[in-house]
Amino acid sequence: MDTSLILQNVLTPPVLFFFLGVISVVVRSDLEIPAPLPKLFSLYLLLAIGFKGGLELQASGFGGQVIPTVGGAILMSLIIPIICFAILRLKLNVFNSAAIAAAYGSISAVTFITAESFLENQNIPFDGFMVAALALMESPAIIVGLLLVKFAGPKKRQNVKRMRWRDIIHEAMLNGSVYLLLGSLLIGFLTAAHNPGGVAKMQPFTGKLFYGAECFFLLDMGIVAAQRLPGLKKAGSFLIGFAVAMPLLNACLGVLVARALDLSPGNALLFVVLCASASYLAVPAAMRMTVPEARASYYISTTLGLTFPFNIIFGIPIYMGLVNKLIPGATY
Amino acid sequence: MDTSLILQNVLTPPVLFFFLGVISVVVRSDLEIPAPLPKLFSLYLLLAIGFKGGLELQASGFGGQVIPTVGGAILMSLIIPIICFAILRLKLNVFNSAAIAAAYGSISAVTFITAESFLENQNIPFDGFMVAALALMESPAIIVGLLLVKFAGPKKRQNVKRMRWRDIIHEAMLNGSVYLLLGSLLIGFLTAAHNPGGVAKMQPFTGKLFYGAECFFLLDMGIVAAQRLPGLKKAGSFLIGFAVAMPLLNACLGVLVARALDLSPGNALLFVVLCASASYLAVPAAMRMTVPEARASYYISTTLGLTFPFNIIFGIPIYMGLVNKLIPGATY
Amino acid sequence: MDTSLILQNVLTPPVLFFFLGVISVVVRSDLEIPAPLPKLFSLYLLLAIGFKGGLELQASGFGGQVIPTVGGAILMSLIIPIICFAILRLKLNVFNSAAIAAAYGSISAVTFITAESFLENQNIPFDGFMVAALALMESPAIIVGLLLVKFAGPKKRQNVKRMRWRDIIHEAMLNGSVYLLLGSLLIGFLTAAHNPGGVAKMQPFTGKLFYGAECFFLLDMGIVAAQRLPGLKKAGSFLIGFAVAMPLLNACLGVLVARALDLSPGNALLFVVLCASASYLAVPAAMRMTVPEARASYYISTTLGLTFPFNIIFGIPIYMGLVNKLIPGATY
Amino acid sequence: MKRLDLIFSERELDAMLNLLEAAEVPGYTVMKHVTGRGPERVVSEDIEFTGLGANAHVIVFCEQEVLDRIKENTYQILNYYGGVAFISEATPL
Amino acid sequence: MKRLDLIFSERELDAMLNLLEAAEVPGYTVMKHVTGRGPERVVSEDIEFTGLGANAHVIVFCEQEVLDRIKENTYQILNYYGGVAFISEATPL
Amino acid sequence: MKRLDLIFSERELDAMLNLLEAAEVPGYTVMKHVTGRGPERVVSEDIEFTGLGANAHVIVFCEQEVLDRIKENTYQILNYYGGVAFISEATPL
Ligand SMILES: Nc1ncnc2c1ncn2[C@@H]1O[C@H](COP(=O)(O)O)[C@@H](O)[C@H]1O
Ligand SMILES: Nc1ncnc2c1ncn2[C@@H]1O[C@H](COP(=O)(O)O)[C@@H](O)[C@H]1O
Ligand SMILES: Nc1ncnc2c1ncn2[C@@H]1O[C@H](COP(=O)(O)O)[C@@H](O)[C@H]1O
Ligand code: NA
Ligand code: NA
Ligand code: NA
Repeated sequence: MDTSLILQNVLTPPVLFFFLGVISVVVRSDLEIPAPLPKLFSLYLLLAIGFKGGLELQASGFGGQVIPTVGGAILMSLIIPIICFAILRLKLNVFNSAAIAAAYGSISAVTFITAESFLENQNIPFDGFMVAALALMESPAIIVGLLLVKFAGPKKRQNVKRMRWRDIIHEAMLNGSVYLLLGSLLIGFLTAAHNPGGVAKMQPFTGKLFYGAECFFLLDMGIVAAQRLPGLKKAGSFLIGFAVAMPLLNACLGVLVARALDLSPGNALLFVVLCASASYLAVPAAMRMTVPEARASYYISTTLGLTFPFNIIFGIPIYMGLVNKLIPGATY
Repeated sequence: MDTSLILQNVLTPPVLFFFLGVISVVVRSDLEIPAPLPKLFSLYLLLAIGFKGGLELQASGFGGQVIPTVGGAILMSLIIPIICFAILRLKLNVFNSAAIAAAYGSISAVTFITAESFLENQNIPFDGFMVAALALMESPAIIVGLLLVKFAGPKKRQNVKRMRWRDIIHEAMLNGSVYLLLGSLLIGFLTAAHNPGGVAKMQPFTGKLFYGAECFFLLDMGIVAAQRLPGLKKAGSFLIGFAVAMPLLNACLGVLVARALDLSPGNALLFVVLCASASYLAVPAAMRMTVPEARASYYISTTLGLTFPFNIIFGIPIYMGLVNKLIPGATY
Repeated sequence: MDTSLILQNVLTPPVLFFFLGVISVVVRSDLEIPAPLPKLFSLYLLLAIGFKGGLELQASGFGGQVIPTVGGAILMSLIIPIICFAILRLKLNVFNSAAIAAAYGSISAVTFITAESFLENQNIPFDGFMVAALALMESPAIIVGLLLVKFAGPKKRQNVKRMRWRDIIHEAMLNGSVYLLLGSLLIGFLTAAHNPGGVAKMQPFTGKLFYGAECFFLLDMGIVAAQRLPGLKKAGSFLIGFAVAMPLLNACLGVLVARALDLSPGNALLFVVLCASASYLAVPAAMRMTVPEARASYYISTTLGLTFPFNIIFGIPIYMGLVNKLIPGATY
Repeated sequence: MKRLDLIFSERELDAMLNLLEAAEVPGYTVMKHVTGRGPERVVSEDIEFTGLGANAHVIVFCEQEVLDRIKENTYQILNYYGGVAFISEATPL
Repeated sequence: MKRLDLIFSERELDAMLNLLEAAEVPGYTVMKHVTGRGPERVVSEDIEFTGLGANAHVIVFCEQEVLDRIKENTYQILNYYGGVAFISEATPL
Repeated sequence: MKRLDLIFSERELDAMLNLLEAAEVPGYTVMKHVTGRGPERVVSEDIEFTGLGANAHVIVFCEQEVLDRIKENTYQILNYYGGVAFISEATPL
């Protein structure tokens, strides 16, 4: 059954364009999406995801499962980095461990929307408030990562000014992508509440265009991910193993929490995907600034070069299988 | 009543995204829309505004109020710079006064479309031919500005080749943004007349997408406007006062002319907005080339840093209040 | 009749925006579409053309006229460069002749989509599988061009490593634009076959938006083409004549083959346009790398500066006239 | 040989290149979208959509005599519109 | 006069410019979207969407005394975040 | 130390960087989207969508001995595809 799910997942335009990007690097085509065009697509996706999430959050309100689910998600983004850190410390120093751990505690928005498309293809319903969970998982993971450096790291870091709480919060909350996502969520919420006409007028931009823009962005992500792979080889087999095993482990944790929260199968998959995915947007940018001792190539290669492709190709259908096994009512 | 209008105006996606941009600068988020992406949006908006204006001009024809309204608009773009110049000369030299005066005689396309969205939200009808007024107000203001330098300025300008009429006309008419706007207007007009099928095929691009692209652009405008504010502080309190008082004064003039022209409330608001808004596109570019003695930071900070935000947040609803008071038939 | 066809062709938004771009250069407006925005549009167009072609190829299958038509197109892309080479050798050296010949053997995707819009305007049906012909004409022309250099050129080229078959195939098949076009075709095909829901979700992006994006791109093409014209003047009257006469000659060949293949009028026009148009995307990029002895200004000025505008303004209606005369059933 | 670095507003680029061509420089290299601040403390930013544009950085490798030819005209542009011009030594690799 | 070339990550650009301003440089020029590789063999690429950004290249034409003023603080940034700083001779055209 | 400025077509960038890596340069900086004109009066423009691309400007700060190592191979690329290479003096800040 899983194989057919994988095939159904792979034969969708976004995933196929991702492959097209990967293959272009492998066969050494000179296909290139020059900067800053990828930035255009990532800004657009964040804006559109946030806006749509805000609309749906306004529709669902804060009752029912919303608060528990979002709370559970934040909890996961606090716990997962600590588990990751413990594992990574077996082989890596504090700085690298903390930076990678923060990335895995956080989320990947593109993995999330690929999972949403997957659910739509399978006609499995899910709730829009899950975007709120997504939006609120970046900051805690960054904070945990920085605290790990602060407390587990050497008392005196070379060349480094003392890290102040202010700086930590700033990096965690005001990072460009976190800020745009949260801001758009709020705008979507306000618009839905006070200006329904505005929602309709945004729809062609944030709604209709979304799938195609996602394909374009995944084409670029395929190129970038494939370019990261050699860096991963240099990082060694420990990190390669980590980049595949950790998502699976986090997914297992996630599905248990989802079960405890009594989520529907659709929401459960999205919850699991949030746990299993790793950030290559907000977290790397924050770590680059605050933990320059960590090697950027480590946290970029693992998240972007391996965990991201693994999740969108194999991960999502595997997690769906998990959900189908463990979540009651997921039999159809 | 005005307060509720202001609130209704503020709680729309474009204005909210503008705030999001402003706040990102205030809280020092690293949100950035890298060049040349803002250029993409400004080119798109000019093309779409022009094209739609052309369609509607073709539909309305040149009869009725079209010619008087456009004529009135051109007249305002000739008179306003002279008034502004007289006021600015109290404190500033000829070059700075002329450059700023030209900017306030000209218009801001984004303020105009925000006003259009405002009218749509309030279900107040307006006519498409107002875009023709918009398109034809840039050039005269530039010409007046350059003439003010020519005649009020020193006989012999340092390092400057004599300004020829040819150069003045060239800067006024062939400025990239004026050219694109006028050209798209013409293309819209021709297409509507000869190729109705083409109009329908353009609609998803120039029509449906517009509102979302406007939001994206206003996000960037918010960032840029907020970055301009410190420059304004340096410019001193005279210019700060000017940047708020002048739009109000111009709006009063505008509403009187609109009344004399017997415009409908919707058209009257757009007319007033054209008078009250100031250019940060065509005019600064033209002044930079022809009046380098003027300080760019003066005319950019006032128009972009203060007059623009003032207009889209407070101005539009205030002007609507004015229109409701002074324009007959505006009672609903 | 041809004059009315020309007028009908000219009075469409894409062609009008092309003129707007040309005129902006002529009147020295400072309208500019800064890099890499044109690249965004060209990537988008290739992706959308390919995807739509894939859908329609899946719908039509490989039976009927598909294989013969595509085969005929490939044949033309092998023969045309040889004819061009023979003519060009009258005045130019082997390197320049081969590079230009390859460009004329290949195709221009934008000319093709302009022809499609033309047919839609005239309500003349055509088949989606013609895109497959388009996609498969780039590589053979490049290969022939490189073989001409290899066999007709000097035994020992200065500073040049021996050209290996591998390199030739690589340049011909894995060129970024060829790769994206073929890849998107395949993705469209697979999506249509396995995931009809995905097709519907792509439609707003690849379908609805297309016409508008085409206009934007043609605006830029107009600017670039006009900037190329002076270069063409330097290239001399032989090349100027070639750039206009060769498309006509190739069109005549094309219409005969189209007649032999028994194509419908719509498909016949597209076939003729493929023969008559010249590449300014894949072929110049490939030639720049493999035949640096050829002057880039020659093959860019002829294809982009003259043949491209000639085709989209006069060529398409002229070829329609040809088709109407020579293809049975084309009387309506 | 000499290396000339010219930095000035993009809008004067055409005029400057014409001037260089007239002085028969052997070649030049242009970088656009450059920002900066000059002695008058005016920051030129890349707010391209305003049409103000950013700066351009032009590099010319040439002989001293070419520099002599362009010096005066260059200064006319730089004095009017702003911008800087510096020379350093350079030798071909 | 001297020409100072600074190359470092875009994310430190604000800090670096503040430092230059504090040292009262007469002006500076900034080029963004620059990529490269340093001695640690880490290639900084322009994968801007990750927020990692690319490098910035800053050029300052100034007197030696200005350089003396900025030297120490500059090195503090470069040592922490990486990047290079080189001086060469330059004379006004 | 020396500063090497290489300017050539973007399409040869990979080949050139491999060559620099092979010569074990301590680092390099790359600026893309550079345009220009060479002695053959062919203007390389940034009409990126044609795939012709623009030029790249590569800066290397290194010792003379590294330059000696790369000289020959560099010229092979520059002679074939065009482009220029100049050296000047540079000292670390
Ligand atoms: N001392 C300097 N060092 C480097 N760049 C400079 C310097 N002075 C001016 N510039 C550049 O030249 C541009 C124009 O300067 P200005 O002459 O002030 O208009 C500035 O925006 C900077 O990019
Ligand atoms: N030897 C060098 N020559 C030119 N650029 C360099 C050199 N070393 C470092 N860089 C630039 O400085 C950036 C930061 O280097 P790093 O100190 O390794 O982080 C690199 O990405 C390069 O762009
Ligand atoms: N004398 C020069 N000064 C500055 N840049 C040059 C010079 N000559 C050539 N270039 C650059 O090198 C590129 C390639 O030149 P070419 O060797 O003519 O193909 C040109 O496009 C310019 O960007
Ligand atoms: Na996670
Ligand atoms: Na005005
Ligand atoms: Na052809």
